[in-house]
Amino acid sequence: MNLEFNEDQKLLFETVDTAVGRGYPAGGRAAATSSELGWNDQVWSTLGELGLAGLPISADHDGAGAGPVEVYATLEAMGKHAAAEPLLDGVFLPSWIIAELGTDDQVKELLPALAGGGTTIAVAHSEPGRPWGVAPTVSAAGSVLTGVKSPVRNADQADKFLVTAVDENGRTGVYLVEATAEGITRVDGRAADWGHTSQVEFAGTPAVLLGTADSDVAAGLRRAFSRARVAVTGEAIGLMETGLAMTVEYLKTRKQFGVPLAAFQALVHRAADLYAKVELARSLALWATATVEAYDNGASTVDLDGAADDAFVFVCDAATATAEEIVQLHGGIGMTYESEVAHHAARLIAITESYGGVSAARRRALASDALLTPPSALLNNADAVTA
Amino acid sequence: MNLEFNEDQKLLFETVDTAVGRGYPAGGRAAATSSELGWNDQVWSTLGELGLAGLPISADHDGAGAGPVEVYATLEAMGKHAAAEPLLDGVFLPSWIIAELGTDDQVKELLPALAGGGTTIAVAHSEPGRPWGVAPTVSAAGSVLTGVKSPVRNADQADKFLVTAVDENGRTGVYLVEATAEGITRVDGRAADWGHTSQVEFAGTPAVLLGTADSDVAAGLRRAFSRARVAVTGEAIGLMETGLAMTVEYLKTRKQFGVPLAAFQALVHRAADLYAKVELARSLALWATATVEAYDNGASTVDLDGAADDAFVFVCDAATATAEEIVQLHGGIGMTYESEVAHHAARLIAITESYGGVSAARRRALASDALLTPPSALLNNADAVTA
Amino acid sequence: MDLELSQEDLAFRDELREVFLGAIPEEIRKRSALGQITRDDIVTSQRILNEHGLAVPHWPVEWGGRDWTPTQSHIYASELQRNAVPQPLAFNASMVGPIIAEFGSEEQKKKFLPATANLDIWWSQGFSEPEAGSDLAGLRTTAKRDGDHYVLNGQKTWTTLGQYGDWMFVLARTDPDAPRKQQGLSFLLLDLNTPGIERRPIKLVDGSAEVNEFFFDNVLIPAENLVGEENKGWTYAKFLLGNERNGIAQVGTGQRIFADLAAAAADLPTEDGPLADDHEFRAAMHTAKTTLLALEATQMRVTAASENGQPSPVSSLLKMEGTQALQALTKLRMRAAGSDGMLLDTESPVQADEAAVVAAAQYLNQRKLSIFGGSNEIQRGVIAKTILGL
Amino acid sequence: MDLELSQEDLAFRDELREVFLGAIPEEIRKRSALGQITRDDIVTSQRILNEHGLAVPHWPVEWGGRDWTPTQSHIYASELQRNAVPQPLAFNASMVGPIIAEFGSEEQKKKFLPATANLDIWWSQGFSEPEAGSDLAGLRTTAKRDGDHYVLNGQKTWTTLGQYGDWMFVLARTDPDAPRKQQGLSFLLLDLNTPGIERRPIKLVDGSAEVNEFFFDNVLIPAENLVGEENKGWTYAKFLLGNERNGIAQVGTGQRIFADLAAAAADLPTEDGPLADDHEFRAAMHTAKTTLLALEATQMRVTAASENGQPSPVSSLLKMEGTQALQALTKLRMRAAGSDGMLLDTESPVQADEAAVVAAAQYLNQRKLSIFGGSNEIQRGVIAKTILGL
Repeated sequence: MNLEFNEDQKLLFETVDTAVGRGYPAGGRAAATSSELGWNDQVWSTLGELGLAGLPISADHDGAGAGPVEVYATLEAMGKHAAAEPLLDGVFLPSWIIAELGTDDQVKELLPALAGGGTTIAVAHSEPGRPWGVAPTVSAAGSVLTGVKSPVRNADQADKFLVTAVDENGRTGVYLVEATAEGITRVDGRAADWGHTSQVEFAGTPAVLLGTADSDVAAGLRRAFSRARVAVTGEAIGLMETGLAMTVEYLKTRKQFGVPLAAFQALVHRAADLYAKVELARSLALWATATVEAYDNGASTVDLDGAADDAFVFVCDAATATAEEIVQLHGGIGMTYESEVAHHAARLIAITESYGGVSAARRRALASDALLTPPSALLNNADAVTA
Repeated sequence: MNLEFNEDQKLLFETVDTAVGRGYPAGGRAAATSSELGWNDQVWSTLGELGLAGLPISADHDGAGAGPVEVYATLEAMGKHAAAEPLLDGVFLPSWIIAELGTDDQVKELLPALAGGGTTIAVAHSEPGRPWGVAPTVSAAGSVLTGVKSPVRNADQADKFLVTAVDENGRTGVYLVEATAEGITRVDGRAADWGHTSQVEFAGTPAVLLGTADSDVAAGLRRAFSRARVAVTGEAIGLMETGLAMTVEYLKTRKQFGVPLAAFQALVHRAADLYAKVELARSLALWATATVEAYDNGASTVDLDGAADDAFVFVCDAATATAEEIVQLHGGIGMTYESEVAHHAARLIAITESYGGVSAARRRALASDALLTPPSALLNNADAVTA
Repeated sequence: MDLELSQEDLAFRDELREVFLGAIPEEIRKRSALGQITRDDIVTSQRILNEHGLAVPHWPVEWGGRDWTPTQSHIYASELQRNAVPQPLAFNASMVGPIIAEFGSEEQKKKFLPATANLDIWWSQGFSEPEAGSDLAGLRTTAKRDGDHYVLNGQKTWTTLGQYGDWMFVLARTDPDAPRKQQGLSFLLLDLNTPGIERRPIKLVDGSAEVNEFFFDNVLIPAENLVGEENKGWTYAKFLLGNERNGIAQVGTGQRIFADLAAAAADLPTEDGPLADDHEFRAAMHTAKTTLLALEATQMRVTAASENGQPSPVSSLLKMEGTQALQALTKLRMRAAGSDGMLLDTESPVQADEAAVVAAAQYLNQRKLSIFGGSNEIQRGVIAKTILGL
Repeated sequence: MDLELSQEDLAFRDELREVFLGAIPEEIRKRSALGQITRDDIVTSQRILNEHGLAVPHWPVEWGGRDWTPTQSHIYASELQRNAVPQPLAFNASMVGPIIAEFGSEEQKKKFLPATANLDIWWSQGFSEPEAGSDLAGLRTTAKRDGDHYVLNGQKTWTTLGQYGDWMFVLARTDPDAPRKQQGLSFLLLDLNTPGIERRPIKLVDGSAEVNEFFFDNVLIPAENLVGEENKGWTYAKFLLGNERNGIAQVGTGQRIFADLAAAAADLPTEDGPLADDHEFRAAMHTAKTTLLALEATQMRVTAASENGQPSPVSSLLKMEGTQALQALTKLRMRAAGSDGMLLDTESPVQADEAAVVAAAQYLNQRKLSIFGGSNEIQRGVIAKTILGL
C-alpha cells in the first residue's frame, strides 16, 4: 500500500511546477485569462515541448502512455500556480472520450494530433437549463447538428468540438465537429474563474459520429468524465495548498492593531482547521487517483465511477470551504481582482461546478447501493468487520 | 408586533426563577434526579402552591387558564436551573391531551386533580424500536391493554398513565390506566439526562378510553405534542442561556498557561458564535410561542404543527451545538457528573430526542408543502415578495 | 405577544408599497434583484423616494425626516428589501447626512442636506486605508491646517461606488501628536473635483468595479468644511456605528432571494426531477427558512426594545448572522444554477436563464458581506466584549 | 501507488485475525463494541495477546517487541479496532513500558517490563493536575528528595481507569527553583499501595467511572524508582508524545461503528421506511464514509513516510479529525436510536435493542475524545505552530 509519487512522478511534478511557475508570477492567472488565447502561450508551448499534451495518450498514438498518477501530478502542479492552460479540458478529456468511443481510424487520426500539443478539442456537453446527466437536446439528424451547448470551455481556441447529441433513433452519441464548420454561432464569455467559455449554437452543422452506432456511449462518457473528475481534484489540491500557503503568509505579515494577524488565535485556529481539511482532501484525491490506476491495471473489484464521485464531492466541499476561508482571512484584499488568492478562490468554485457539479455527484453517491458498505481504502482489505 | 413578555409574564418568570433557584443551587439537578422522587420535593410543593400545575388548565377546571407565553416563561425559568420537576411531562402535556380528547366527565374529573398539583400522569406513547409517528403495537382489546411502552418519563411517581393503543378495529386511542392497576410491570431506569424513566409493560391491564370512539385522536395528539415541542423549547433556551453564562464565567476565571482562558481569542470567538446561535434560537422559540398564542386566539391561517416543527428543529440544532460547545470549552471538568454544565448538556441532548425527536421533526418539515413558501414571522405581512 | 402588524402599520406599509411598486420603475427593481444596478438606477430611485418623502426618513424632521416609530422604520427597511428597491445611498442617507445634521454648522446643513437627500451630491466614504481596515483608528492620512485650509495627504481605499463620488467625507489625522490614536482625527468634507486627487477603481474578483482607491497629494480643503470640532472626528465616526439598526440583517433581501429561488426550483430540473423535490435542496432551504424567521424575530425584538427606549446590543449578531444567511442563499442559488452560472460576462445574450447566469458572480461578490462594514471577526469581538464581557 | 496489501502483509493480517477472532472471547469483543468493557476483560484480552506476542509489539525485541514494519504496525492497530479487541492498556503498552525500556535502569526493566506487558501490573498515569491540564508544564505536585526517598505531595487528576491502578508513573516537581517550568520535573514510579495516597473516583456525566483523582500526603517513593535522571522528566514525558502514531485516528473503530450502524439501519424503522433509505441519514453516512476513507488514506501516507524514516507532523491532524469523525458517528448512532437511547442504566433487561439503549450514553461519553489526550484546541495550536509556522 502506498499513496506516494515514485521518483519519476516527483520529477514530473517538479518539472511542471518549474515550467508553469516561470509563466505564472503573481497575477499570472489574471494576465493569462485576459489574453486573447485565455492562457499563457509560452507555458502552453513549454508544456507541449515537454510532451505533456500526450501524457495519458497511449504510446501507440505518439503519447507518453502515462497513468492517472502522472495526470494527477501534472494537474496538481498546474493548480499550484492557478494555471489556465487547457491540458485537462482541451486535451486529456477529449483524448479519453476518443479512446473510449472512437473507431480505430478516428483514434489513429485524432490522438496523435492531440498528443502533439498543437491542437485542442472542446468538449461540448452542457446545455442551458439542462442537468448534466440527461439526454442532450442537440439533435443529430443525418449527422447534421442543431441545438445549443453551453458552457463550452475554451471553445474560442478549439480546432474541433466533441458534441453530445441525440440522433433520429433517440440514441445519444458523441459527434466530432470542425470549429470552422458551417452553421456555428459562438457567444464568447468568461467563466466565474475568468477562463474563456462560450455558448456554441449549431444550425445544420455537419458532424461525424465518434465510433459506431453500437458503441456504449453512456458507459464510455461516464468513465471519461469520472477520470476528469479525479484529475481535476489534483488541480484543486494544488490550488488549495497555495491558497492556504498565501493565507498563512498573509497572517504572518499583515498587521492590524499594531500586531501581525498571526497574533489573533481565532484566525490561527481557522487556518489550522483549513490545513486539516486540505490535507484530508489531498489524501482522498490521491486515493481516488490510485483507484483509477488500479482500475487501469485490471483490478476487477474497483468502482471507478463511485470512487470518482466520492473524491469529487469531498474535494469540492473542501474547495468551497477553502475558497471562502482564504478570501475571508485576507479581508477586503481577498475580494480584489488584483489578489492572487481571489483567483484561486474563483477557480476552486468553478471546479465545484465542473463535469455536472458537486450537487449531482452527491446525488449519485447518495443513491448508490454501495453507500452503506463499510469504507476501506485498501482494495484487498475491505472484508466486513466482525464484532 | 411584539415578542416580549408583558409585565405579568415577567413577574411570573421571576417568581418561578426565584422559587426554583432556591431549590437548585450548584449540583441541584444531580441531587434532585438521584432522589427517590426524581425531582426536588420542596420545589415541587412550591410550584404547586404557586398554582403552576394548573397554569394552562382552564379556569373552569381550577386552573389559571394561562396561555402558551406563560407556559414558555415558566419552562424557561425551570430550564435556567436545569430543574427536573415534571410540570411539562407530568401535568401540562397530559392536561392538553385530556382537554383535546376527553369527554366532559373525564375533563371535569382529571383536570382539576392535575391543576391541584397533587398528582402526575405519565404519557406513555414511545415503544421500543418503533418510530414515534406510526400506530402503537400496544393493543386495547375490550379496554384491556397488552404491550410495552418505553421510555416513559417519571413513570415511577405517576398516579396514572395515558397510553396510546390500537383497538380491535385498528383504531388508535388514548387510554387512561391507574398506576396501581393489575398486570403492570415497570423496569425503572434513568435517561441520559438522569431523569427517571421506565419501561412499562401491560399484560391484561384494565384501561379506560379517553374520549369516545369517534374522537379525532390523531389531530388531538398532534396538537398536544406540538404544544409540548414548543413548550420544551422554552426549557431549552433556559438551559442554553445558563450553560453559556457558566461557560463565559469559566473562560473568565479558569487559568491555563498562566492566563485566563478568556485571553485565548479562538475560545472567545466560539463563545460569541454560541451566543449568536442561542439568541437566534430564543427568537424562534418566542416566535413559535406567539404562533401558538395566535392559534389559541383563533388566527385561522396559523400552521400550529408546522411552526412547532420548525422551532423544535432549529432549537434542537442549537441545543446540540450548545451541549457540545459548553462541554468542550470546559475541558475535562465539563465531562464530570459533578459539573453543572454537564447536566445542562445532558438535558439539552435529551430534549433533542423528546416527542419523537429532532430527526423525525425535520423529516416532517422537509416533507411539508409549506417548505418553499417564503418565510414571514408576521402573520399578516406574509404577502409574496415581488420584484 | 403579537405577530400582527396593527391596522395603522398595515396602512403605513401599503402606502410605502404604493410608492415602491407604483413609482419606482419595475426594470430598476429587476436589475437590483439581479445585482446589476447602475448609477442612474440609484439616482432615479432615490429621487423618486425623496419626492415622496421616503429618502431620508431617519433624519431630523426639519431636513426631511419623518419621526417614525421603530416599527415603521422596521417596515420601511423590510419593504425596500423585499421589493428590491435600491436603498437610498447609505453614504448620503445613513452616514454623512445624519452627521451633518447632528454636528454640522447651519451653513453646512443648508448647503449639503437637501442636495444629499436628493442625491444631487453623491457622497463617498473616506475612512478605510490600506493599513487601517479593521483597525480604523490606525489611519495615517493627514490633514494639516494651513491658514484657511487643511492640506490633505495620504490614501483611502475600499471606497464603495467612489467612481461616482462628487464629494467625500474624510476622516484624517489633524493632530499627529495626540496621546491616543483615536484622538487627533477630524471629519472633513472634500469636493472630489479639487486638484491633487487621483482616483483608481479596484476591480473585484467577480469583475465588478464597486470599490476604489483615492490618493491625495496636497489637496486643499477649505477650513469651513470641517464638521464639528477639530480632533473630534472619532466621536462623529462612532456616532455612525450603532446609528443604523433597521434592516441590518437584511431579512427582507433574504426573503426575496428565498422567494425567487423557491419559485425557480419548481422549474429547475435535476436528473431526478425538479430541484424543488431534491432533498439536499429542501434541507438547505429549511435551514435558510428557519434562520430567516429567527433573524426576523430577532429584529422584531430589537425594534421592540427601541420602542421602549432601550438600545439593543445585538446589532453585531444581526450583521454577522444576517450576512451568513444571505451568503448561504447565494451559494444555494449558485448550486441551483449549476453550469449555467459558469458562463458570465458576455456581450451578447445567451439562452440560459439570466438569474442563473449571474449566480456564480453573485456568490463571489457576496463574499464581501462578511468582510466589508466591519468583518464578522470584528463582530465576534464586539459580541464577546460588549455582550459577554469577555 | 498501490491500494493493496502485499501477500506477506495479508498473511500477517490473517495471523492477527486468527488470534483476535479465535483467541479473544467473542463476548469480550461484543462488550467492547458496546462500550461496556470491564477490568477483567481488559486483563484477559491483554494476557491472551501477550501470550501470542501481540501485547507490546512496539517495544524493543528484547522485551517482547516484534520489530514490525510501519505497515504491519498499521495493520495491527487497524485490526484491533475493526474487531473491537480491547487494546492493550495504553498506560502499560504505549506509555510507561517504552519509557522504562528506553530510559530505565536494568533493574527497573527486569522488575517492571514483563509484568507490564502481561498486565500483572496495572499502570496509571500521573500527569494531569487540576491546574495543569492543557498546560502540563505548570504542574505543582512536588517530590522532595529526603535521603533514600522522594516525598510526594500534591494531587493528580483525570487518571483514566485509575481505580484499577497497581502502580502509577508520576511526573512531579523535584526542583522548584528551575528557571523554566518545564525543567525541574522528574519521572517517578509509585506503588499505589504506599501509605498517604487517597484515591477518589470522578463520575462522568454518562454515569461511567473512568477517571480518578489522587491525593498525595507525604507519600514516600524509594529513590530507586526514579526513571532516568532527576529533573529530566519533561524530556521523557515528551518522548511519549509523538511515540504512538498508528491508530491515532481510530479509523478501524470508525469502520466498525459505520458497519454496525449500516447494518442496523436496514432494520431501524422511521415513519417513512427503513432508516437506511432516509436521506438525511444517507447524507450523514456519506460524509462519514468519505471522511473515514480520507483518514485511512492519510494514515497510509503517514505510514509510508515512516517506512522512509521520515517523521510525519500530521499526527495532530489525525487526532483532531479522527476524534471528530468518531463523535459524528456516535451522534448519528444516537439519532438512529431515538427515544430508545433515552432509557439507560436499568438493572433489568429491557426490550429495546442494546446498541440503541447505550447510544445516548456513548454519545455523551465520547465527547471526551476531543478533550482528553490533548484537546482539539491544543492540536490546532500544534498544527498552526509546527506545520504552518504560525
